[in-house]
Amino acid sequence: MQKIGVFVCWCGSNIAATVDVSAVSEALSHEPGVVYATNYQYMCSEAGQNTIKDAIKKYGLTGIVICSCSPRMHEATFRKTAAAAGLNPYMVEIANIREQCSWIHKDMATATEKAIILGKAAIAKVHLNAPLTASQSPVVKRALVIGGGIAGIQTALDIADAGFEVDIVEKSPTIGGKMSQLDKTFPTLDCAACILTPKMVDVAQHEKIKIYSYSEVEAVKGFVGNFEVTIRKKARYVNENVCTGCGLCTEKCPQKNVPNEFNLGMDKRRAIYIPFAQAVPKVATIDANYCMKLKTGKCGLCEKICTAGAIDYSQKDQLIEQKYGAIVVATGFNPIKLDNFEEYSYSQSPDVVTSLEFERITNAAGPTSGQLLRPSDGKHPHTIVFVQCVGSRDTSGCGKPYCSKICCMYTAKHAMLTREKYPDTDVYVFYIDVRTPGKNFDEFYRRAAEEYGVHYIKGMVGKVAPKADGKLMVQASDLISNEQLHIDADMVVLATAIEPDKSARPLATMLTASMDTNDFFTEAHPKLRPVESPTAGIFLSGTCQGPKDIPETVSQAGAAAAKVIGLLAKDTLTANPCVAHSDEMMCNGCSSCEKVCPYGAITYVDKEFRMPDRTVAIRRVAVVNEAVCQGCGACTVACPSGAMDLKGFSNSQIMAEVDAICK
Amino acid sequence: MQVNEIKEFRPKIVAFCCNWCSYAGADLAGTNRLNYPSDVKIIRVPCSCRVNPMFILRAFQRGADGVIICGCHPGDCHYTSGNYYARRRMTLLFSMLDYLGIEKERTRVEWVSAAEGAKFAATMNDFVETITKLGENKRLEDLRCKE
Amino acid sequence: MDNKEKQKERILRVSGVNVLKCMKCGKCSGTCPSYDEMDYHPHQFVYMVEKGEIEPLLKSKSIYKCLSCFACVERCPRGVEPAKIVEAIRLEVIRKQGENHLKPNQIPQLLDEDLPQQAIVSAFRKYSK
Amino acid sequence: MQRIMAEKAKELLQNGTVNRVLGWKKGEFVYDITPAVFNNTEEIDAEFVYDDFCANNLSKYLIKESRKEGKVLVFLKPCDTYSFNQLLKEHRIWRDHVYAVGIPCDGKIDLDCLKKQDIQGIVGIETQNDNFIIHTLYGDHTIAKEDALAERCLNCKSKKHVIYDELIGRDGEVLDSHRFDMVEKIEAMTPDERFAFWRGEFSRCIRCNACRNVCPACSCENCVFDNPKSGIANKAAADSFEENMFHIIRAFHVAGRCTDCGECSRVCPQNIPLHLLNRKFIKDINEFYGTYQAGEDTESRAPLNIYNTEDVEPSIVYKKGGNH
Repeated sequence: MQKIGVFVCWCGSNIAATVDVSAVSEALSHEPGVVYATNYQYMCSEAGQNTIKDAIKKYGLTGIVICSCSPRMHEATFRKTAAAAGLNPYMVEIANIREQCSWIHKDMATATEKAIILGKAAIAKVHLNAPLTASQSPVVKRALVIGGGIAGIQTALDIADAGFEVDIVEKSPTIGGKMSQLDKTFPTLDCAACILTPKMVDVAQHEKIKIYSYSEVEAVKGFVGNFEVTIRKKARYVNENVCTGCGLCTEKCPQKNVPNEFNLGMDKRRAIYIPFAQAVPKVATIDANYCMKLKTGKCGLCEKICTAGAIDYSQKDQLIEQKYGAIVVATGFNPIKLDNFEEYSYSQSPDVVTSLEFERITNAAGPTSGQLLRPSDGKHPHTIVFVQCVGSRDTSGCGKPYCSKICCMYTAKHAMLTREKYPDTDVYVFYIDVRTPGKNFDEFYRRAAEEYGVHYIKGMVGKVAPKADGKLMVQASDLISNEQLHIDADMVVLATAIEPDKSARPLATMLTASMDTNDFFTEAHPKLRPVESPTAGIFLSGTCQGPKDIPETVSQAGAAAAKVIGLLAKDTLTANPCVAHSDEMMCNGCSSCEKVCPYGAITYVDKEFRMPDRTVAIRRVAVVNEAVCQGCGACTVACPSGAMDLKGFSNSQIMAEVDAICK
Repeated sequence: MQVNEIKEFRPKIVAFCCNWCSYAGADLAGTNRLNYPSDVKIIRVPCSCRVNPMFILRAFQRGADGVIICGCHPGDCHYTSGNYYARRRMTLLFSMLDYLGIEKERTRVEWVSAAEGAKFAATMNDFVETITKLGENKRLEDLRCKE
Repeated sequence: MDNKEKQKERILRVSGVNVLKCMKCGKCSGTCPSYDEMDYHPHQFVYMVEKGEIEPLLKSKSIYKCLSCFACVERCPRGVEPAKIVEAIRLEVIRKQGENHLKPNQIPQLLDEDLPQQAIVSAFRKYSK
Repeated sequence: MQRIMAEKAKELLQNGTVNRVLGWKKGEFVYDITPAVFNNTEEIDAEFVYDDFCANNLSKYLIKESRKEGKVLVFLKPCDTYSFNQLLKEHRIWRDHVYAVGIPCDGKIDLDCLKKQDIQGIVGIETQNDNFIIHTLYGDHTIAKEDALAERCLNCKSKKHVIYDELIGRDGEVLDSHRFDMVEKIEAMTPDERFAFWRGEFSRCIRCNACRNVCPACSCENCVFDNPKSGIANKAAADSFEENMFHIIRAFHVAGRCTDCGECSRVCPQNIPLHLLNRKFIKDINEFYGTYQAGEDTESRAPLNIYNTEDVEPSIVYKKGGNH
C-alpha cells in the first residue's frame, strides 16, 4: 500500500475563491492510503515546496498528489520537488482543480465536489504509479548526410563548422547533385556553378567532413544517438588517394560511345570519366558497363598512361561500418519519366526536351557549349514553346498529384534568358496558373512577360506532332481568347514534374522513417518540426521532404544542421520514461504494434522461453526501444492480447481514474 | 422514511483529452473562464490513440452516462498519426455500440486544438445537454456498480 | 430545385462526371481535333455545366461535332472526362421525342465510299435514340 | 474425396514430406467430428474421415502443431485458407513446418437443421445433386441442401483457396455472397428493437468460451479476459453488462483480423449468432475504408493498423446506422 500525501493549493484566491480547499483536503485525507493531507496558499512557492519536501521525509511518503493548476503548468516543478526530497519524480500526480475546476465553475458547492472527485482520481492513479527511471544513452558525435547535392552539402558544412565530424554518402562519383547541372539560378540569375562549386571545394577541404562518393547506404541499425550504418563503397577501379584528376585517361580511353549522364545523354563520354570539370572529389571513375578491359580483358590503356598509377582493375566493392549519432536524409529529386505523356512526342522528336535538358543546352559546359541549338539539326531555333505542369497537378494517375513548385520560376528564367540572348526568338509559355510566391519571384515573372516579351498564354498544350519539314506542330488552347492555337515550333520544352529519387523508398525502410504516398519523407510535425522525421535522430534536408527551390533547400539544410548540432552537443540522451513496454509472456508476436508505431520503436526478436512443462519454446516477441519510443500509446490499443502497456499511463491507471470519477 | 424523492438527474461524463491539444484546450477554456457543467471530468492521456475501447466500456460499466474523446485535429497530432488510428477505432466502436442498440449519442469524438478553448467549452455544454436529455445510461450499465 | 438545377443534376448523373475536379487548364480544348468546328469547346462544356448554363449547350452544334474520340478524357490531368459531359448533353437532346439528329433516310446522301462502316454505326448511336 | 485425401496423406507420410497429418476423425457418432493428428498410415486407415460433417477449421491448431518438430500436413477448405493466411500474416504459424493441401468444399451440414427436421439416429450421409441422403437407424431421409447447410455455407464468401502447397480438385472463385443481408436487417431496426434483439441473444450466453476457444483470431497467448491485470478479466458473465462487454470486446479485438469463417456461431451451444457482430465490423470496414478481406493475402495492412488522412469521422455513425 502506498503512503500518499495530498497537497491542496489555494493559488491565492484563484482556487480558494470557488473551491473550499480545507473541505477538499479534509475529504481526501480519508481516502485509502492517504497519510497526510494539507492545503496551502501557494504550493509552487518555495515555502509550499518545502511543505511537500518535509512531508515526504516526515511521513515517508511513497506518492504525492498535488491539487493545483494544470500539470502543463507545474508538473515539472513538483516532480523536481519530489526528486529533491528523495521521492521518484514519477510518483507525483496532479489534480487540475484550477483550469478545469475553480475557473470554470461559479458555485462553490459544485466546484468543491468536483475538486474532491478529481483529487480522488489522482489518488487512485498514484496508487498504481511505479517509480520510473529515464534511460540514458550516449551520443556518438558524428553525423551522416545521405546525398551530396546542395542540401547535403549545406547541412554537412553547417554541422562540420560547429565542430562535429560529418560523413557524406553520395551515390554518384561526385557531389554537387542537380544544382551542378543548372545554368543560372532564379530570380537573381547567378551562375549556378559560380555559387555551388566553391561550396563543393569547402566540403572537400573541410577537416571534419569525409566524402564517400560513388557509395550507397547498405544497412542501418540502432537508434537516435547510436546508429550503426553500413556503407557500400562501389568499386570505381581507380585509387582515389592516388589519382590526381589530370584527366589524361578520360581523353585517351578508346571507348568513346558512352551516354553522358551529366548532360542527360545528349552527348557522349568515355568509359573512364570525370563527370565534370569541377567534380569533387576530382578523381576518375571507370564505368564497368562499358570498359573493355573489365568486360573483355583487352585494352588496359588507361593503366598504361596513368603516370600516378591510380588505375586498379581488381578493385572490389568495399563495405564500411561506421557509427553515427544523427542521420540527415538529403536524397533529392529527379524529373519524372515521360512515358505516360505521348501527346508531347518526347520520345519521337529530339527537339522536345525537358527543362533540365534545356538547362544543359544553355549551359556553357553543356553539349552545345552554351549555344541554343536544336538537338536534331544543330540549327538555331526561332520559335520555342514552353509547356508548364507536365505531369504535375495530375490526379489521373499519369503524373503526380502535387505542384512541383519550381517549374513556374525556372520556365520564366528559361524564357527570359532565351529572349535576352536571342531576341529574334518567339517564346510561348503555356500555363494553367503561374505560381510565384517568394521574394522577388513575381517581379521576375512579370519582367519576363513585360520587359522581355515572352508570350504567356493561359491554356494547355494538347498535342505536339513532328512535321515533315522538321518543325513541331503544337496544338494548344488559349482559354482567354477562347481559341485553339496551332504553332509551328522549333523546340518544345516540357516543365516536367519532379519526384523523389528512387533510392529514397528503400532508404526510408532501412531508417524506419515514414513516407507519404508520393514517396516524400514525412516530417515529425508539418508546422512545428518540419526538418525532423518522426523517427528520432533522422533529419530531412531538401527535396526529399517536398518540392523546393534552392533558397528554400539551403534554409532547410541549415535548419536540419541546427537540429543535428543540438543533438550531437549532448553527451547523453535522456529518454522520456513514459514509454511503451511489452509483457513478453503475453506477446503474440503478431506485429500489430510494429505496424502502428510512428517511430519504428518496436522490433521483434525470437526468444527462448522456459515453459511450465520444462520444455523450451522459441517465441517471437515485441521489444520496445525506449530511446526511440515517444509514448503515444498507439501500440497499446493495437495489441490484441494487452501485452503492450504504457508506463505512466497504464491500462490499470487509466481505469482506476475512470472508476474514481464514476463512483 | 422518504418516498418519491425526485432528484435532479446529473449525468456523469468522462472526457478523455490528449495531452497536447485537447487538454491544453480545456486549460484554455479555464483560463478564459468559460463555463461548462461540472459533470464533465477530464482524464489526461498522451494521445487520443491511447484510448482503449475497454476504457469506454469500463466508464459505462461504472455508471458514466456519456464518454467523449478529444484529440488534436486530424493532421495535427503531436505523434503525427495517433488521432488517425483513434478515428478508425472509435468510428468502428461507436458503430458497433449503435448496432447493439446503445444510444449513439452517448459517445462522441471531437477534435479540439490547444487554441480552441471556446470550442472545448461549447462542445462540453452541448454534450452535457445531449446526455441530460437522454437520461441515465441503462443499456450499458453494471447494476452491481450502482450504489 | 428549379428546372435549371434539375437539368444540371440530370447531366451530372447521366455523365457521372464531377465537374468540380476541373482545374481549368484547358488541355481538353488544347487536344480536341474538332475544336475549330465547335461553337462551345470542351472546357466550356465543363465550366458551363458547373454553372448550370445547360440551355446554350443543348442548342450548340458542338454536340454533333464532337467525334467521341475521347482524347480529352485520355489527356485530362484531373480525370474530369469532358467527352462524357458532351455525350450527356447530346442524350438530353436526342432523348426528347422527335429530336433525332439524323434519320435513316438522310443517310444515303451523306455516304461516300471512304466512310468506314464503323463510323455509320457510331453515328446512329450518337445521333439518334 | 475421403479416399483421395487419405491416399495423399499416406503418400506424404511415406515419402517423408510430413511426419504428421492434421485432419478430422469420427467421434462417438458419425456426425460429431473432431480434429485429430494422425501419426502414421495405420491411424489414417483406421480413423481418418472427410465428409459433409467435417466443418472444423483446422488452421488454428497449426499454431501449436507447427511449432513441433517436423512438417505437418493439413487439409484446408477454402474458407480455412483465409484463416491460415491471416495467422501467417500475424506470424503465428511457422510456415516451413506446414504442408497445406487445399481441398474442395460444397458446404457443411448444420446439425441443428437436421434436429429441426427430427432426423435422429444418423449413421451416414451421401450427396445426391442438390440433396443430402441421410442414413439413419430408422431409414433414409432426403433433405434439400439449402435446408441442411449451415448459414455460413449458404452465404459462402469464397470457394477459392488463397494459399496452399498442393490442391486436390479444382480451385473455385470468390463468390458474391449475401452474407451482409442479416446485418442490414438489424441495422434497419430501431435502436429499441436492436437492443431487444441483442439482449435476447446475449442473455443466453453462458460464458462457456467456446467461441473464443475455436476462433482462429482469438489465439492470444493470454486472453485479456483471463488476465487480472487487464481490468476486464472475468470468468463468468455475471450480469447483462458483462455479457455485452465480453462480446463487444471480443468482436473488437478480432476486427480487421476476422476472416468470417463462422466457427464462433457454429460452436455456440446457445446458438447466439456471433458472426453477426464480426460481419458488422467487416461491413463497416468495407464501407468506410474500402473492401478488405482478412486473410486474402499476407502483405496488406489490417484496416485498424493503417489509416487514410481522408477517413470518415466517427460522427458518420450519427448520420447513418439505422432508424432512430
